[in-house]
Amino acid sequence: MVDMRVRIGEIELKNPVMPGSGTMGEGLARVMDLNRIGAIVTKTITPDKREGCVPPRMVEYKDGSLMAIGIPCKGPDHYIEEILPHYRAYATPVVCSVSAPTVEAFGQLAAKLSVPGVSVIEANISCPNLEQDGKAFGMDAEASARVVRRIKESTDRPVWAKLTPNVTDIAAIAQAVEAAGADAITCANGMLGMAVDVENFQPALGNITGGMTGPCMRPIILRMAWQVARAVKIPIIGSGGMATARDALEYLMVGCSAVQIGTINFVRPTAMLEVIDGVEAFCRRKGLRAARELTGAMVPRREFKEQQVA
Amino acid sequence: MVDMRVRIGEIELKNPVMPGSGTMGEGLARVMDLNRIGAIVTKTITPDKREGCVPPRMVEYKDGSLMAIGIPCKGPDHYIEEILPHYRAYATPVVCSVSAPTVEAFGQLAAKLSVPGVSVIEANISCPNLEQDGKAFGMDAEASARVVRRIKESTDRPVWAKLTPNVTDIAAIAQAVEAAGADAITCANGMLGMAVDVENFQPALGNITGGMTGPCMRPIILRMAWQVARAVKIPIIGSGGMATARDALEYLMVGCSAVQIGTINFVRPTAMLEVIDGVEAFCRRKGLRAARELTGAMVPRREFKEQQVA
Amino acid sequence: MGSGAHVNDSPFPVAETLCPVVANDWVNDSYKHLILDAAHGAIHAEPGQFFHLLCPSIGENVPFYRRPMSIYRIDRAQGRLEFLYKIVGRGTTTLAALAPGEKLNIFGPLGRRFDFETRCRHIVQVARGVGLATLAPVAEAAGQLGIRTTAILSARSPKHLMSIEYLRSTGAGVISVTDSEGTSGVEAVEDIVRGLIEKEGGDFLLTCGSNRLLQLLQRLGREYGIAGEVALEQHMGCGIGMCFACVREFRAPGGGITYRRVCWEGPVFDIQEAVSW
Amino acid sequence: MGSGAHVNDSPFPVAETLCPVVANDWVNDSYKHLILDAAHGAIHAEPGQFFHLLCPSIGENVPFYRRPMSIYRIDRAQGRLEFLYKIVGRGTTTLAALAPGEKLNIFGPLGRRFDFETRCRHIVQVARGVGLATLAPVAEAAGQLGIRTTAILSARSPKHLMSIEYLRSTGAGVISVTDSEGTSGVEAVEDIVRGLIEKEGGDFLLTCGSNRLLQLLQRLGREYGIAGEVALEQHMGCGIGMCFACVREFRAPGGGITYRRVCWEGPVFDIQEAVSW
Ligand SMILES: Cc1cc2nc3c(=O)[nH]c(=O)nc-3n(C[C@H](O)[C@H](O)[C@H](O)COP(=O)(O)OP(=O)(O)OC[C@H]3O[C@@H](n4cnc5c(N)ncnc54)[C@H](O)[C@@H]3O)c2cc1C
Ligand SMILES: Cc1cc2nc3c(=O)[nH]c(=O)nc-3n(C[C@H](O)[C@H](O)[C@H](O)COP(=O)(O)OP(=O)(O)OC[C@H]3O[C@@H](n4cnc5c(N)ncnc54)[C@H](O)[C@@H]3O)c2cc1C
Ligand SMILES: Cc1cc2nc3c(=O)[nH]c(=O)nc-3n(C[C@H](O)[C@H](O)[C@H](O)COP(=O)(O)O)c2cc1C
Ligand SMILES: Cc1cc2nc3c(=O)[nH]c(=O)nc-3n(C[C@H](O)[C@H](O)[C@H](O)COP(=O)(O)O)c2cc1C
Ligand code: FES
Ligand code: FES
Repeated sequence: MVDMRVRIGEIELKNPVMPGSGTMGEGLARVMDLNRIGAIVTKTITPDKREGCVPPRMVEYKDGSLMAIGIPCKGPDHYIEEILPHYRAYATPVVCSVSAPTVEAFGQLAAKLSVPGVSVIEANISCPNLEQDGKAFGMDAEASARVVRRIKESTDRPVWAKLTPNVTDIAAIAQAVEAAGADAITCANGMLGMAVDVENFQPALGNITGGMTGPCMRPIILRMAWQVARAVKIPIIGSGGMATARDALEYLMVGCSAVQIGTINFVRPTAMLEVIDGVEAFCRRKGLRAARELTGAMVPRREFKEQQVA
Repeated sequence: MVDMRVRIGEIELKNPVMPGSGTMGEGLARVMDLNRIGAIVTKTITPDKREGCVPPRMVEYKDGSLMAIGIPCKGPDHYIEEILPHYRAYATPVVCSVSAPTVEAFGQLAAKLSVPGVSVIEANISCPNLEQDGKAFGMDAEASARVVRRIKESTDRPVWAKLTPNVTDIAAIAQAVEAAGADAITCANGMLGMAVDVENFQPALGNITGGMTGPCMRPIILRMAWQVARAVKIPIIGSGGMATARDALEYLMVGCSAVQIGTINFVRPTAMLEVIDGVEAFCRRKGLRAARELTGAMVPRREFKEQQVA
Repeated sequence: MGSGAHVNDSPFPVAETLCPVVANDWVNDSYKHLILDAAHGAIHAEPGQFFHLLCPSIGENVPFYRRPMSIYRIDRAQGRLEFLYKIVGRGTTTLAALAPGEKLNIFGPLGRRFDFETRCRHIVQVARGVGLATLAPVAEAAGQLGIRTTAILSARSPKHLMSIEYLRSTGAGVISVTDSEGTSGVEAVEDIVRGLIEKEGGDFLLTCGSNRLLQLLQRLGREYGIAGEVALEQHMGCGIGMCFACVREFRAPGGGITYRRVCWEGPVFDIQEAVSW
Repeated sequence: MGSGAHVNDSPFPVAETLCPVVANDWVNDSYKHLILDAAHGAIHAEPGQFFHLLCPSIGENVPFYRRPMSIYRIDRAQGRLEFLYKIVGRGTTTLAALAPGEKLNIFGPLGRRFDFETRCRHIVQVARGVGLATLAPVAEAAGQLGIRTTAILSARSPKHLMSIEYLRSTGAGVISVTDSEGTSGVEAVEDIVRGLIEKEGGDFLLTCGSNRLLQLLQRLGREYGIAGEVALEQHMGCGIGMCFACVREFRAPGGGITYRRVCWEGPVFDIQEAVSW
């Protein structure tokens, strides 16, 4: 038996696998048992109601996609009354992702959403579509820290800061949110991209730019998770391009304590279960007693010696 | 007849298609006629001799790859004596890519390499492998500007600044190098990534991190080229993830004057010829008389109305 | 957040199923008819719902997401699901390459079904192109309930007409109109629909696949005060309401415009709420 | 920057060619023998060179780069190129799925050929596993020049031995050693090679595919003062010297270690310069 539990600050998850915000929904409960995953992460909530980006909202590539969804949201009251109840049937902790246009609004929203049934507040300081040209709080260490500090003041829930990858030095942002009191770091959101509909000489997305996610982004975000892991002491939740257990193992080995599975849920709706089972099987095969032993298990390259008969 | 010529500052290219530095070599002359491409861009030269990164040097993905080559280099004398002569047989201008550890060394190297047969100096301020943790000149606007200013002092050749994509605000870096006198901007180099050999709990690359390139990176770098195009007046040469003429058209339409084809040369060695022919055919089909009309031809989305019979 | 996805006894009404291909034959030069063996699941589908198909990767055609396809026919007796699809791009190209015996990963059933059973006595459906695949199963279901169906099929030319026999076998009346014969203009179709409403008791309008036909039926529906539904398409990511990629504009109940997810609130919508495109 | 790639009269000695598959049959449980029709190009290849194969994408197996494969046999009379390959991963898996009549995009010929013609009278080659595919054409070419070849083939068990008949048909002597029979140990092979050098005039050593065999032959080569070559493998990007992905360590002429590109300065290298791994 492999002990699959992991601890993210003060909360314990039954296993290290959860969805990325905005990549699961109530629909998933029709496909699988939400008690099996480590946490339920809900789509980002904003203080105001929004319809989201003008369609078209997606461009597909061979190994990932560009989505410009924006954050369609019916506001915090609707979340508390209509969305949270869907997850009350499960023992799985709910991570509530929040975003707001000002530091103050972040604080008020987090306070409002610290209701029974919400175990963690994840601060989405990284959504690339809401701010002009993709600029976001998460692009600036000081602004990121201020958001985290304000949320910490307004809630007793653990606060995870979800970083944007669209930065020069993600380790510096990570250190800033750690100093501001973040309980964990989610690394990272989608990367800002764009596409052109060349036939019509126009942007392919209604919003012009969108978030690039999916397996092809894994090498980039994995590198960032590794950089963050070397820079901070708080737990890290990797998020970017995982499709299989093997991919999740990469994130755990560079120093993550848990992982968020995103885009691949859209293609293989039970991908999270495959990742959980695969990580457990890997531990068994390698003789590890607990999944948490994987965190940071990467070691420098050994001189490789092939075993061969003459 | 489509006029395929494009002008990059003071030099004119017979068409807008050239290789990315480090993605062509003398070997390509055994496969195709180098007179057909817009320019020959040679692999980055450093002042000193270097062997490059410890193998393994590559990890392959479905739609791109992670390479940690470093800059194996036999120094500027070897370049002048052994490499340049290979290209003397062609009428195609040679763009000489340079990199150095200090601003001063950049200047001296550019001076040394401003020999007959070199038409342009491309300053590779972006190579992610040489500096610790991927930090490079190109991550800082002021450092980037200083490199360009120093090279401009030391050569009468046009200077192209090749940016790194590993930054928060590529437009700011672009403005800095424009102000410093760059004649054009190449946007951009590979993005820093990494991979783990999970079976062996070790980094998959000898160098741990490498440059992620190939088609899957196109949406990200294309977005950056668009941001740069809106920020500067000097010509932009797009570089990132192009495999087909359609892909090159995306870069031209967001505002690039020319394009560099990189990784795909390794898979389809005559890819550049297909891009040239494809761009020409597109112009013909759309009734454009000159390829340069494509530059910045993207317009806001039109309200889309389907033409349908009942 | 209504969902019409059929709920059965199993705890998970929506599932991935690996279905052997029974047949995958050409219907004309651009459409194929796919028959899957779904005896062990996925058969609890209803007209208007769709499945999200994991089209294989072959050569340059590497479809990342699944592809939505309406159920063309549900053959519960034989445990078969049928699809009628047009080859248009990457995914449908590799779908077309499937040979009998190979397996296809399908996810579903998904989306909201047509809701006509208790609402009408004579369905008038007008379909063009792929729309036909979506509307066809309504005729069969209606027939079993003793509800009359008249299907007006619109196509480029007579050889592009499909499923006339199948529709007739369900008891539906079939009227075909084509561009090449000059019978498919909006005015001509309008005359036919008015006739069916005024003289044949047509009291429910269904359409799919053509913007002009949607506009026509919206106008006639308002004029005669009869209800109807439309099945819409949009590019999809997840197919199950999670990604919000598949939204289209709708008239909000309180006025103004709102976005709804085709995969979750649809693909079947009230005909008057749909905004024509 | 030497290149042994064969230069012919065409302006472009290296090319992409679409070759119809003539046969692609199993040789044993993990190797296949691929025969391509290359009558209209790509036939100017020499032993030791390789082609870079664009393996198709099928399902989850989407190989991005080409895959290097040594020429196993060049049949100029019939205009055919043959490869012998082991199925190990993504690319070789989809290669194995190719059926006769399908076409394969190959790029080459690439790399430096074996250079033995004027240097020896009796080649002793020791191959293990895939190495065999690389060394086999030397026997045929040597035979035509009247140079004697003795091939020592090492494998896990007798049923893993391949190409014995083909090698014999070229006039080569064949000695097989296997793990299961306990005859493949380094000491046993050493005895055989010493015998061939001391008693049979063996004066050129070739190897491919095994580190221990390389070390053995380096030692014997130094001891007896006889030359030799080794064909090496490394993961490749371009295959034509541009990307520097395929480097391995070598003893630099002036001492110390240097990296050389297997695709460009190799894959055939002087046996003493190679650093065993
Ligand atoms: C609910 C629903 C039911 C459908 N039922 C049928 C049917 O029964 N028969 C049929 O032939 N077609 C049907 N379609 C359309 C079908 O999904 C598309 O033709 C198909 O996805 C095209 O995929 P492709 O890879 O071949 O085309 P590509 O153009 O290569 O696809 C690129 C992307 O665009 C999407 N796309 C392209 N056209 C459409 C479209 N019309 N609708 C939605 N997404 C599209 C693809 O899914 C993919 O994400 C239906 C669509 C929806 C939304
Ligand atoms: C010059 C040369 C000649 C070769 N000749 C033969 C031959 O005649 N017969 C034969 O069976 N094999 C030969 N090989 C090895 C063959 O190239 C690999 O087995 C093959 O590339 C594996 O591809 P894959 O996608 O099936 O494996 P995967 O493991 O899925 O490949 C992943 C990556 O690793 C590379 N790779 C894996 N193993 C090797 C290897 N041993 N050498 C080089 N790259 C590798 C692949 O090319 C790919 O880039 C040769 C290699 C070289 C360099
Ligand atoms: C359609 C879509 C919607 C998303 N919405 C949100 C969101 O609302 N809030 C958020 O923090 N991240 C959002 N994300 C980012 C994901 O949670 C995840 O961090 C990202 O997709 C990277 O992981 P992946 O490559 O596995 O998808 C969204 C991603 C996608 C694809
Ligand atoms: C193997 C390899 C080596 C490269 N070497 C250099 C280099 O020496 N100097 C440089 O400026 N860019 C170098 N690049 C970056 C390319 O020139 C190009 O900017 C990048 O690969 C993005 O384009 P692509 O996606 O088309 O490959 C290299 C890229 C690759 C893949
Ligand atoms: S396709 Fe994801 S919400 Fe509809
Ligand atoms: S494979 Fe590119 S240099 Fe050898």
